[in-house]
Amino acid sequence: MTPSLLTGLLPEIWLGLLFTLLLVLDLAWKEERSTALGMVAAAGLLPVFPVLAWQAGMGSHELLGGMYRLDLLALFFKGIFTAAAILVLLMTRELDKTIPRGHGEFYLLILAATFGMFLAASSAHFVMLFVALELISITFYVLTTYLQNNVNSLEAGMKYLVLGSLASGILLYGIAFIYGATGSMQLSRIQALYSAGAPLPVPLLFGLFLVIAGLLFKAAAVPFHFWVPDVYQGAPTPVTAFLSVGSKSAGFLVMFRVIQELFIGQAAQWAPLLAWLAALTILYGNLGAIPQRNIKRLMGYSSIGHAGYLLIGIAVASRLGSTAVNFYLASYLFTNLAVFLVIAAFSKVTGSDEIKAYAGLSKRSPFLAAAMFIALLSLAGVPPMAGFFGKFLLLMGAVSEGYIALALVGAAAVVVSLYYYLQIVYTMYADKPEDLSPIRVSLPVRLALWVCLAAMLGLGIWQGPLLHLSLAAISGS
Amino acid sequence: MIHPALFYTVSALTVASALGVILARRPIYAVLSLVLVLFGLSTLFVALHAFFVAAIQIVVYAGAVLVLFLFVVMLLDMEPEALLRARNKTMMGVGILFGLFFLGQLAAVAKALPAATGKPLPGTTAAIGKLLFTTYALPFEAASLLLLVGIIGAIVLAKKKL
Amino acid sequence: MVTAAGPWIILFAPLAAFIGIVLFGRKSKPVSAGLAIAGMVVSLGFTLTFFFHSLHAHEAIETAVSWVELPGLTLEFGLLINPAAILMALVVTGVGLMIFLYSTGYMAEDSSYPRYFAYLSLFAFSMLGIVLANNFVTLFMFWELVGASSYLLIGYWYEKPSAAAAGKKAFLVNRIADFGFLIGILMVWNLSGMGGEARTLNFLQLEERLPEILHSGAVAPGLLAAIVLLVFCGVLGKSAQFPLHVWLPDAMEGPTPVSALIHAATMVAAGVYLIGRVFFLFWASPEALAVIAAIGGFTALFAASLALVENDIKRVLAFSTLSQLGYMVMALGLGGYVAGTYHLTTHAFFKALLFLGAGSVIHALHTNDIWQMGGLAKKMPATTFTFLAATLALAGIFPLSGFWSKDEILAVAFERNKLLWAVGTLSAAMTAFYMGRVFCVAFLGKPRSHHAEHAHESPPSMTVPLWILTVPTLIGGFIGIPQYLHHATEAGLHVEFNLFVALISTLAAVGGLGLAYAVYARGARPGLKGQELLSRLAVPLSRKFWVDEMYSWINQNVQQRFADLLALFERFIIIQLCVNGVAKVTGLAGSLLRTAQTGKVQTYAAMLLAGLGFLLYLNLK
Amino acid sequence: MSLPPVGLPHLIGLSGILFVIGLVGVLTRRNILLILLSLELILNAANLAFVAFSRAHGDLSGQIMVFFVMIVAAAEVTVGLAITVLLSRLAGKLNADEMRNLKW
Amino acid sequence: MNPVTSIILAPVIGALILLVIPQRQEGWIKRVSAIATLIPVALALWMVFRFPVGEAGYHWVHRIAWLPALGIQYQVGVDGISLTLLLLHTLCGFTGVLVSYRIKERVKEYYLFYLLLIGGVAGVFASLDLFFFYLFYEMAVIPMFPLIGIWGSGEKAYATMKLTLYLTAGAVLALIGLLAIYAVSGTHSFDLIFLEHFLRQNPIPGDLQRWLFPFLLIGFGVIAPMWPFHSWSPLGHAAAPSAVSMLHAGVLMKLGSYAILRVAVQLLPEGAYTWLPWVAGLSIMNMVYGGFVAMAQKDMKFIIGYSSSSHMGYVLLGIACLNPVGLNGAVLLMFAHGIMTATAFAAVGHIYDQTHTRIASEWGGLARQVPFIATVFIMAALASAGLPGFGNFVAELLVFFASWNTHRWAALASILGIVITAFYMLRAVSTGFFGPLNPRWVKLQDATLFEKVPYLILLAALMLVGCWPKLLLDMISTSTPAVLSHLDPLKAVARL
Repeated sequence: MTPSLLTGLLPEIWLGLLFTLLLVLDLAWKEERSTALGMVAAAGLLPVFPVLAWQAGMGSHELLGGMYRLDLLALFFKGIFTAAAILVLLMTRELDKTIPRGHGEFYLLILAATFGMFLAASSAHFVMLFVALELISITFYVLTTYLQNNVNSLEAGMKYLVLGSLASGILLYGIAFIYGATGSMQLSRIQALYSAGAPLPVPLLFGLFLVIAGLLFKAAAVPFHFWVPDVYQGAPTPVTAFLSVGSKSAGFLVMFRVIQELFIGQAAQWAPLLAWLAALTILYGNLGAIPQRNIKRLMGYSSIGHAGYLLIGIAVASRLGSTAVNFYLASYLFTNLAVFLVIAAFSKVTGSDEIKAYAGLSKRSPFLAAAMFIALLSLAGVPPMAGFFGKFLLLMGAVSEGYIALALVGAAAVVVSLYYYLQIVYTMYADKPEDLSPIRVSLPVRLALWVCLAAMLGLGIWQGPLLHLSLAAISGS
Repeated sequence: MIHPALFYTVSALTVASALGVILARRPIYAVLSLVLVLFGLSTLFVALHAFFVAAIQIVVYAGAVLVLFLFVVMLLDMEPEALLRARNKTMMGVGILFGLFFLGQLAAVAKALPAATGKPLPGTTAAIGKLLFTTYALPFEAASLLLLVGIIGAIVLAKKKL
Repeated sequence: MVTAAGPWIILFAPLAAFIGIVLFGRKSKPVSAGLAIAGMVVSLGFTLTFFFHSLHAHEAIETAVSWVELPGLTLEFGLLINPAAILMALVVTGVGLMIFLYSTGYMAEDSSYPRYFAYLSLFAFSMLGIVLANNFVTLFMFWELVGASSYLLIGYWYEKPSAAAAGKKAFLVNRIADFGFLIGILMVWNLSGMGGEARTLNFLQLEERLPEILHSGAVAPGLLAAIVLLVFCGVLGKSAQFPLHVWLPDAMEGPTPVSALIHAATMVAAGVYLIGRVFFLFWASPEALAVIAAIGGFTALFAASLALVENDIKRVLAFSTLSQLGYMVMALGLGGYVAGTYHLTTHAFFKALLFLGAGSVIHALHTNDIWQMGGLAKKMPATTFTFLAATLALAGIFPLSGFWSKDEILAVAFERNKLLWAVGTLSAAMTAFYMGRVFCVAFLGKPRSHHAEHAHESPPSMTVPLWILTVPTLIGGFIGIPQYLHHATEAGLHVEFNLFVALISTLAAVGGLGLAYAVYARGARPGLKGQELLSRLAVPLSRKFWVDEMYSWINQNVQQRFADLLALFERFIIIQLCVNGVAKVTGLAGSLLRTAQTGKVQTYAAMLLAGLGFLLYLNLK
Repeated sequence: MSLPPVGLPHLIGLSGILFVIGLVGVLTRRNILLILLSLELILNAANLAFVAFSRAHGDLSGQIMVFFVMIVAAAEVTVGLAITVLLSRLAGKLNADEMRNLKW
Repeated sequence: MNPVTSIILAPVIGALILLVIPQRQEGWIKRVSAIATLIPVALALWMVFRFPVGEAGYHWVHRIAWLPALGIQYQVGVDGISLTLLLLHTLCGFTGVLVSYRIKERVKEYYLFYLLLIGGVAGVFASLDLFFFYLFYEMAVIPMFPLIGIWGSGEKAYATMKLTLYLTAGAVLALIGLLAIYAVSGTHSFDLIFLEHFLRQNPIPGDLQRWLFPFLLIGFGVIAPMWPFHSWSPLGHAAAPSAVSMLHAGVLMKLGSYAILRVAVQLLPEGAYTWLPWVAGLSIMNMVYGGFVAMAQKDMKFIIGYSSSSHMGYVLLGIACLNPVGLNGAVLLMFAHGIMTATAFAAVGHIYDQTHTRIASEWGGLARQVPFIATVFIMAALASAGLPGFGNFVAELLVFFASWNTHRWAALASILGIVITAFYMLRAVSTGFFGPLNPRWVKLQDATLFEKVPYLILLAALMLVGCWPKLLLDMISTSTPAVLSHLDPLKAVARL
């Protein structure tokens, strides 16, 4: 069926309504109850899934004069964003105490960022894209700085703001040149201009690389990654988590839209560069993570490493590679959120993010330790966890396109990453704790963790459904 | 497109003011230099038939955004920054080097730009407004949310008590 | 009874006994001894039926099952019965049975008696396997098993470090020898295929093919000699020929019946038996035979000289065994297949008798030192008499069994190589001397210790086997063993009785005994003049020519140093440098990379721009 | 005095100069507020490019983009200034290179 | 239910059941584990008895379409080679559970990881799909980390990390090789059976094979462990708890050589021709170097550990011969050595649990105090030294025969190797078990009747095979021709 404006935009409309509802409730409810708003928001996001599923049957369409695109890729990523938002909202429960004030607004901002991601997923026009990306970015600037009394949080926010705005400026400048070279900012129209194999004119290429640079910044790839460790460490844990899955996914999605969809025929002009960057990013992230002592900072470096893996999928410029990116992002979502859920639950009780504080966690909370163990293994890409299959697909894509050296770098980095992940595991399981008091985990976090665990194992063992979704998302676009 | 005399005069002024933004020791001078830049650009916009944009450049940008800057400068009572030569020379070097390189690239790019094809289409308020409320309705809505986020953010962050 | 199953029963009866003891007899002395003896009786019985059968039917009986069957390699597990095998099996089961019986008395007080009998049965099984095997691989398997069971038996009193060490030494020396043996087997295997047929290790097939292959000229004489000498390596180990003789004297740490069984009658004879078994192969390479004969002769003389000054009764016998084995090897090396095997048989009886006699003495006196004995003739008449009979047989006094077999060897030597004959005769004289010395010191004169004064004759379970073994010792020369053996192989040299040689050797024997009697007979004691003289002259003898010292030096300073060196290499080069080095470098790279993360936002911006510039430069230049 | 006619390259050149000046400002100014100002320069450089291209192509979407950029800039500045105020309140300093708790 | 799938699933299901058993119900935890590992033994034995000797190809194949889009299917089955190794694995797995009954600390987690490990390893041997092959391969590596890290001893932190990283490094390297085969063959299928047939008709170009082979060789060689990538293994053995050492040395190391055989040699025969002579050369280092290093060790587990890596050289040599005898020898040796080394580790573990030292010279005279364990250890030592009657002898003999005419020097080294083995093994026995009893250990407990069971099972298996190798050889030799059938017939002539 052909979607109307209402049915096509239904998820966004629902999100807008939810936003409004929250705004009203925040004003109506007393401060003490405002923490419940997060649960309301999480529950309110749940209906998005069936809506997305329903929309999946509609086929690909452009709405609003080519501003908005409804296709499977967009829906796939909206699913990812929704899931991420729900889990982050559940995680926020653990942080109620640390956030000094403005709980209601916190949830509002998360919803706003989600809204931005939705728009980014569906945007078919550079104007739309820019606004959506800025909506995401600016929301995250605020969220990162949310712990007003915490110098680190402020510093992180400042750095993110400065560097993020710089990247936005570069991105914007790039868009200008694409516009200048093609005379349009409509993606489908630009796509139609160049047939496969035709070389891109210099101005377009110039603009394209500036845009790529701006997007690589979001994706946290070398050499645009410098903000990542600092911001990850300084930001409130749920924000870091959302940043690592939501914002990063958005970056890759847009990169896919802009590079892959538009210029797949000219892959020879950009793919080698991305392959190099992928290798560098993988190495940088994984090597830099080795000496880290703070788990959030370590996750920052790890996140850089994963961005490198994902870049492989873009660089190989094949269906397999793109499928792999989709699969990887979906599995990475649950995996990474599981880690951050544990971090949040742990630091709520102990107040520490230092890795050595995790000593003996398996005795203090077997559940948290086990969840962390499984999640770290999944991050490292060990079967039967979901992370494994994602990496498998990426390496498969690389090898299939003849990027053997790149695949070797990726493979070597698996070993390095296993080293620092397993250091944490060893600390949790084999080291003696200083404090033996058990760690209590609140129900929402417990629930979220179970979801993540189920997803990690489920997607890792029964890869079929997600694989087909990932594949369909590529084919349908 | 534009009369050369106008263009060169305005650009010289604009570039000079832009340099003022990054060189002025006193923050207040820097802000005011930026206002000059905005005015210069607005002039060019008009010359390029982008009337609506030129208008809001003055009204919104210079009139609101930069005033905000001024408020903060006043509020925080900022001290003048150190002299140029006391600043980080490496940074300066990197910046200038990159700048020269970038401009070099840009020169090559500019040469390859397609010749102007379209006939001038005046960017009047009516024309822009019509587009904004039809084709660009969704970004427009998103922009409103963006502003809302900015407001919420500013309040949550900077206000001492909520 | 002479059926296809017969050989299997001979072989497996002791194994069944072993398994029975392990399963049911671990706690009970009578059950374990009973099972072991029953196993031997069954084997002996079946061997005897084969023996009587073979008296009128000379053809070999072969029976085999396919053990490994792969494309290109077929290995059988099979048995081959021919006169030599029957004779050897008779020795093993007959002497073995006597020793088993004797052990029930000798070991009566031992706490792990069942273990002892289990080991004995295992050993008997392995030894019979060597005797009966029809191909090299089966033989090699039992060869190794014999090594292992002797390891267990020598180290039976494992709590004594010297016993444990001796067992280990025996096994290891044999292992070194087997290194060559195994290579030899592999080369034989290749050799067998040179005629174009599928390769085989079966003795009969080899014997059949060898002439053809040699005739075709495909095999260089040097290669053949190498093959033979490699196979002979195995003999060097098992039969303790120089330079691998070192394990045998130490092996005396085991219980005395074990020494009798392993180090007199059976295991050490296995090497000689092996040469006989594949004599067709050895016979084909005269060059190799010459080397073998020389080694045998040298060992005979060398070991005899060591025995001259030894004071431990068992060690004297051990050196004597070495010397006699050297004799046999020399005989075979000279081509005297019958002579060598003949001596092997008679020696088995009288040397076992000597060991058991010595055991009887040790059992009574709890010492091995002959200078702690003396005057036992009156107190232990049965032991004395049987020991004397065996001594005389060993010395080669007419008409005891040793005379005939030794004489045959010397006759062969006389015919083939006068130098070796002289060596043989000299060692015969020395043999007579040291045996005379032992007998005189231990049994004659007055008791020289408290224990010797109160010694009693051993129980019948020990003396009866002595008496039984005396019989073949006395009459072994008249029962037609050489004639019987002629049926076994065509190869080899046949010589007639040579009166001159017999006279000379008898003179040597009598002379040796007489000298010994003259020096030691009357109340001999350690401080005696002759003894003193001899040992002072013979420091090298008492140190056994430092061969042991040399080996242990090599073991400690070459082998172990090399191992330590490699261990250091492993630790520092492989692990520290290569493995940990990679890890260190990786970690270091990480630490270096993180320094880019200065914390200054503008540095970040600058690097971001530098990266962007590089990116643009690469793509737009 | 006859100047060559002003075309697209000139405008792009001006925009590029402004862009670069903005970048240098971001790198060299120490005060966060002034860094934000430099960022505004960058955005304006882009705006000029958009308008120039819009004119060249005879297409209004470039001008609409400028409109949205202004909104974005406004929001960004709001948040940026809030952070600046917060920093001066909490840390008492506004120099970007002095804030380096988070490093390595 | 397909027996092969059941072998893989039984331990995994056992692990799931363990999840719901409370930690304090140790009895039930152990019982469930024992049953979950006993079922595979029974199934493996059943298949061994029912194995259609002489019928080449895979049997009891179980196939489920998994990801058809990528050419991935769940496909398991056995041939003579893999069934032999499955039997080995199930035996070691079951006896390992029994040996682990002494574990006191965190019993539930221990058995959980242990069962997962068992399931993973079984999966590798049974997989007939390259994807699942790799999946199980890595799954088998990871449980080792906590098993050694938590329940291990000595330098466990270093050992477990080194082991995991090393094996993973090998695995990912091999993965790239596997993916390359997938890509290069053009079949877009991971189906091993299909690939075998397809590549027999349409071999990958020789140059490409020579490029790809090292990936698989080194990748799998790390776990084999091929010199110089062996150093993880003795250390890992030493630090691991007994049952894990058993499984690790007994089974895990065989994964590497099995994979080389099954994947590398079978799919890349040209590559095998070029590279296997090098492997034969390296195997010399394994055998001789490993033996000498073992000779310099003082710690019992290190002695056995280096001995293991030394003896795996024989397996590599057997494979490098590329003839039926060598392959049979290699597979048989994998079985025999696995059982033997498991026995030895179990015995050492039994003593270590009470003495808390593994330095042989600190033991002394234990044969008096723990006669059963001593006997077991001596038997294992003799088996390792190649005593007839134990499976090792037959297998090593086959390797000698196979390599004598193909790799003469390596054959000599291998024969020298068993001499060296005898040296250090007997010395270990002498120092540890013979001589007067060290008075510190008068309270040492010998194995109880129950504790004897695993040893008896293992030794019985070892001797059965040693005395009657045809039990397994018939099965193995049914399947070896398939491995060699890819080889160029001209080159395959007379390689024996």
